[in-house]
Amino acid sequence: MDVVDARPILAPFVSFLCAGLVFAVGRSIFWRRFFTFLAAFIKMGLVLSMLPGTLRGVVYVYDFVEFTPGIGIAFRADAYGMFFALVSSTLWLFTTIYAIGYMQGDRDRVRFFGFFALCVSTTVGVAFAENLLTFFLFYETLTICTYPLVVHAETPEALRAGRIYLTYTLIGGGFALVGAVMVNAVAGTLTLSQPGILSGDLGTPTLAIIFTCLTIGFGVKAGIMPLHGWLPIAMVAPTPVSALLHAVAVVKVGAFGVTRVIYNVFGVELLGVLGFTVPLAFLAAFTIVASSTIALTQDHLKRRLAYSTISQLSYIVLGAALLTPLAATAAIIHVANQAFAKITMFFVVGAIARTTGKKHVSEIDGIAARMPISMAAFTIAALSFVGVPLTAGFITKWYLALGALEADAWWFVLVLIVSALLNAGYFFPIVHRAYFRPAKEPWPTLEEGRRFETAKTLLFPIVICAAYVLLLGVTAEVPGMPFSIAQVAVESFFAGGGVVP
Amino acid sequence: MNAGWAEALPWTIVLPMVGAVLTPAVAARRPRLAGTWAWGVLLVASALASGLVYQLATTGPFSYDVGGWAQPYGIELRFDHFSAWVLPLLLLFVVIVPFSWRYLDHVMPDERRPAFYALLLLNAGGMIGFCVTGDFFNLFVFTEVVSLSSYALVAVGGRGLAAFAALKYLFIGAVSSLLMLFATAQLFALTGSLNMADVAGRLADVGGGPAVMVAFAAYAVSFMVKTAMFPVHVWLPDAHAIAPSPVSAVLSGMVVKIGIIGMLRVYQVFFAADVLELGAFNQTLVWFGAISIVMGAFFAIFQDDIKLMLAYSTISNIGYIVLGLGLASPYAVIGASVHVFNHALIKATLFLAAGAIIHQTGLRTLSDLRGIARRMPQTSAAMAVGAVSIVGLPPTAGFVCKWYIALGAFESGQAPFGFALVFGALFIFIYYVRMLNAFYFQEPVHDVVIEANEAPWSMRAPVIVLATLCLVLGVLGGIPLSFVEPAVLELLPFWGN
Amino acid sequence: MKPWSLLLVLLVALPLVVGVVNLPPHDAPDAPIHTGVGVRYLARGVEETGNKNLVTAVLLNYRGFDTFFEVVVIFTALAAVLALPRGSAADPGGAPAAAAKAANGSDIVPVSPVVSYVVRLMAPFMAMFALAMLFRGHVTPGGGFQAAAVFAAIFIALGLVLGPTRVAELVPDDWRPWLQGAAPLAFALIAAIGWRLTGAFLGFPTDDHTAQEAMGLFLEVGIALGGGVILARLFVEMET
Amino acid sequence: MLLFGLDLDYVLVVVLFCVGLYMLVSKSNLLKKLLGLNVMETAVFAFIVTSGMIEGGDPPILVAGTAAPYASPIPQAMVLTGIVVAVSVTAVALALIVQIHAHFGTIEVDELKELP
Amino acid sequence: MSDVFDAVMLSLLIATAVSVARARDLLAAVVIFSLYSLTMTLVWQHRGAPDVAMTEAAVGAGVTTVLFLITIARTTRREKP
Repeated sequence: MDVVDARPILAPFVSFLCAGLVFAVGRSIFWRRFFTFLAAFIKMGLVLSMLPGTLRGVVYVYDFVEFTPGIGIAFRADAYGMFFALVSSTLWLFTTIYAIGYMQGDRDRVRFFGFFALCVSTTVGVAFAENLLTFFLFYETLTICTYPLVVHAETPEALRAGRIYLTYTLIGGGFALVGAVMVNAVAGTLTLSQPGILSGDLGTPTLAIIFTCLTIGFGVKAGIMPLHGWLPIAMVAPTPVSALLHAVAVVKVGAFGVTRVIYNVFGVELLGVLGFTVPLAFLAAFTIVASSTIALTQDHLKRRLAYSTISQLSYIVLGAALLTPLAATAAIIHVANQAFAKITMFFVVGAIARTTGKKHVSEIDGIAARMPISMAAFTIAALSFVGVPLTAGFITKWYLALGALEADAWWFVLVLIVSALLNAGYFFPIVHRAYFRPAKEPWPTLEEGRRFETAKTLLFPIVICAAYVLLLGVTAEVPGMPFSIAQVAVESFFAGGGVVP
Repeated sequence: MNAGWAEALPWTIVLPMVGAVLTPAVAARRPRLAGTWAWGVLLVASALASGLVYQLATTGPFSYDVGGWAQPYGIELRFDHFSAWVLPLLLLFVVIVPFSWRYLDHVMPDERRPAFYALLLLNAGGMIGFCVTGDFFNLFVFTEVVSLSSYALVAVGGRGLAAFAALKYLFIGAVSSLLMLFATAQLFALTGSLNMADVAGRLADVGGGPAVMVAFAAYAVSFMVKTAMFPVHVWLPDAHAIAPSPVSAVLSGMVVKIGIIGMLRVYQVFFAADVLELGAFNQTLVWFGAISIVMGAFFAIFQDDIKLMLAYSTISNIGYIVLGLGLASPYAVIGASVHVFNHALIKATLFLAAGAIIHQTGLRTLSDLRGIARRMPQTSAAMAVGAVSIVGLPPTAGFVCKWYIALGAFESGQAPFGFALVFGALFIFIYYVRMLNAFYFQEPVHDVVIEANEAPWSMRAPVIVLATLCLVLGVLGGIPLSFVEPAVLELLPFWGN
Repeated sequence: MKPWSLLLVLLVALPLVVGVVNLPPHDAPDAPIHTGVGVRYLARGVEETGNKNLVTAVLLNYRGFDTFFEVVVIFTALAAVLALPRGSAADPGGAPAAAAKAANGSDIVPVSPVVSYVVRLMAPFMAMFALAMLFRGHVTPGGGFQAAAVFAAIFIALGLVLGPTRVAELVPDDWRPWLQGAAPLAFALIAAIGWRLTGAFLGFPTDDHTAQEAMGLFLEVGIALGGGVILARLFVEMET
Repeated sequence: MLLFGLDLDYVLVVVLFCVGLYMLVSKSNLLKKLLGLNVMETAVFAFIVTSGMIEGGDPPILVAGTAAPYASPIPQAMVLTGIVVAVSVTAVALALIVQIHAHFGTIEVDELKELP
Repeated sequence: MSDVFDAVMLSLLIATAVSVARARDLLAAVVIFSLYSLTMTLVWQHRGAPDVAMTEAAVGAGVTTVLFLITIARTTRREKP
């Protein structure tokens, strides 16, 4: 049942305020850090305070402003929104710690941290959007706020990456706008609170146009194959940006959008009848396999991770496209699993680049001797991606396989197996080189008085995220943990029909 | 006999006029006093205007008979929801005038300031009168006041080139005013009255002959020229680019809207009389609107001079509004009418910010102004906010209207125009990305840019206020929308849906 | 003959002809013009406004608002000319152009004595005619503008003969900005008085004829003076 | 007066309007263009006053010498205002032309177009 | 009789307008234009509009022509072909 509460708008507003303060008073390093941390903790507190309610099925709603009857900006913290907000606010905390360590002595840090806070505020805004208008509003603002971060280095190729990024995302934004407006025109309402607001008798051609526009619109950011071009190029951004944005915030917003379209705009029954999701599922499967194969060939560490992100995202799209409760659970839970695992990897790659200056797979032979803890975390994350039990990745693959069988699309299970092998194909060589290859030339030894391999601020988030990967893997059935929120979300999506596990 | 604030209606028009006439007298001794005098007059006028809007909000549209003569015999001033545009118009003037105090230092010698501020006040008064009058011939007279002051304001800045651009503007503007006068005379010959409401009544029993059609066509063409729509937009880019920045902000933001408000007035009359079948005309409006969007954006991309590019983007945004009007569906017209205000606000931000940069560095082209953001952070930030909002990206004011016009397009079944609307505008963002890159992410080339310091406070404050308004209205866009809605719904039954 | 411009002219001309031809015949007594709003002006115009010349009645009383802003348009023209940068490219400061300076230093363009004598002789009679037109305006054709034009004609004629600077001295400097705005200020004043008397902006009291007469006359004088000074000033500004 | 069924006065007014428009559009000399504009303006005023005429009507001045039917006073008031507006526009245009000549040394549009 | 007067006056008007267009010398063009205004004054007078006639004569023919003459004095007198 809906409870009117200000917290869904306070969460995005907190980091918006923090961005304002950072821009205003950013010159002094202390105040900048103080405000960023304060905002991170308050946001975490707000989201966690709403968690018990969500688990009990309470939905916090807040209508902010009404343009004309039926069209306005409103916030709604339903289970799925809460799940995504929880993931992104926890990761924002860790990434801030990491960014402070990583950006030491870099230039324009005021601009960096200001826009960084803005991006997260829009991500949480997307999570809590009650209707498509608010969703689109935060979706496009995210594009604008990430542009300065992508071109942060101000080098010619950074500008080129920024331009490509904007072209892709703005054209995508255009399609999303057209789709959203058509939904508003055709369905009369924009709300995302119902398990589906479009009706079958609107005629398949219109529905087809709406579905394609929305999927292209959100698919650009979800990195579905033909639209993924910007992601590898955007890796030129500093690592904290790649970590949080291109592994968590920006791409997940796209995947979140696709799932919202499937579950809340069209609804499971209508799509089952129309069958639009079948081609989408095939496209997702193709993306998984194709991007994994490309990842094999990438020597640059961050680009390899980028292609792995593209393939992992399509897991979520595939799960949603299968239209069965189990697959839906897998899709939602994978949002968290992939986030924590991928962010650990990016942190590790960033730490390696920061301490030893090595950026390529071929250059990191025997690094485990020099940076044991980081490489251990990297291995855990790699295991999670391959889907080894006890790690988060395993749960997704397990439920995804069950979902595929439930949707009697057995060949998807084959795709999962192939992709697991491919994941192993491009992650294990890294682990192998790190541990079992002798170092080509001796690694720069620890400066005296330094007990850990890299700066504490870099190491601490790596360890925490790796722990999370394991925690998520183990605590699937424990109530109160992310998995249970996913189940509450799936209940709301499949309120109409289908069995819930 | 008139409700509370209605008494102030004629005085709101007359006040800027009398202020303008007195400016040379007041500032005879100290020319720089003219700026403060003009600002004072505009402040008082906007106070009156807010009283009028308050009256409109409480008791609905009201009218005022000048000279005490009953409705069709004297001149009637009618204040309805569309004329509520007077208040934001005056508030924009109140923000622009302080900007011009310091800006005029490099534009004209001091002794010509009183004449400049007189022209600015006359322009404001003329536009207020235009939005408020309920009499066709009075409409013509106010158009002349506005146009004549605009021709002069364009030529005030530069030397021969500005005069040539102003003269081109004058010739096309005069021809369009003549067409308006011809249409007024035609309607007078057909109905024997000049009062809009009365003409609507009498036109109904005159029936829809070719003469009525020609009268409407003459009005339509005249307003299309005034609002620089696609086929007749040639005069706008040079005129708005050469004019001093505060003048360009006034011209692009408000004077160009005269055509739109005129078209709405003419719609009201011809549809109350219900004598014309308007499907074909709406369709041409939609086509011209769409072409204006794409064409304006397309030309804007190739300009290197900031102000010339902003002038072309005005054509593109006018295309928005005309497309909205042509679609004739409730949401589209609401979006178009509110975009009249939003575009004025955004364009004022952009022109004033560009003006501040030109004032500080003397450079106008993008390639020269590389790396300006380091030295002029606040002005460049305002420029960035303006750039994002002119394309209509979400957090800003431009987005809400774009959503409504697109909604109207899809609701009235003209989907291709919805697509044209959304993607046509993205063209222009290519230029803005180039601009933002040049400002923020490239090293300065000229040393004048390297040591440029932030604009003086009297120029920076208006720019910052306008930029914050652009952002705030993106979220609180509801206020103007819900304000205009009753007027549009009252107008729409005549559009046959 | 330029084909393109001919085409454009025809494109504009044809609809106008179609529109104009379908109007009721131009001097038909039953045309809507003569049966519309005009009937009341013809029937009750004289006793309501006290003006026998109905055109002046309509101009000043019924549709006084139009004339108010028409006078403002004239002032705009003057403000425009004053605001424009003057002077040639050579001395952009707007200093009086050297060309006007005649050889003998004073700015009189050499004019034959016959012309200057005739002009100086005619000046008072022209002034007399202007005043007549002004004060008889509410009875016979004439009124503010015509008087203004004749006053301006006197200024311009004398200016040509005696040189513009000498004529400029006729209007004392610190009076000039006020005189320039005489017409709109007169209208504003009358509007205020009308508002006080009849409660309506620019309202003439229909019963009290003397007040009507006085206010009408005040407006006429305002327009004549204001218009005259503006037109003369236009001449002086364009000349230098 | 009717000529092949058309109202001659009105048609001649439109012809006058077209002569003015042609002058404005085709002539390259700015002064000639302005003269064309003035001709167009007087043409529209002619149209307004002609529409206010009445058969054998006297001027609307109710003194001894005149008798009904009277020409309608409103068009005449409109034209009076129109003439004054036309003069103001012409004055501004002439000031601009002087400015252009002072700066470019020519007032021919063809030559002005070639200048930078 | 008055119709004939009308027709003659209007055709004279059009003739003067055309000759203004064709005149090469700008001074001649302006003079013909003032003639055009004076003819227009006669037309107004005939159509029962004395007020307009006087204004046209004074303002139309008088002031406009003088302003044009001043401009010609400040610019060029010949129209280049």
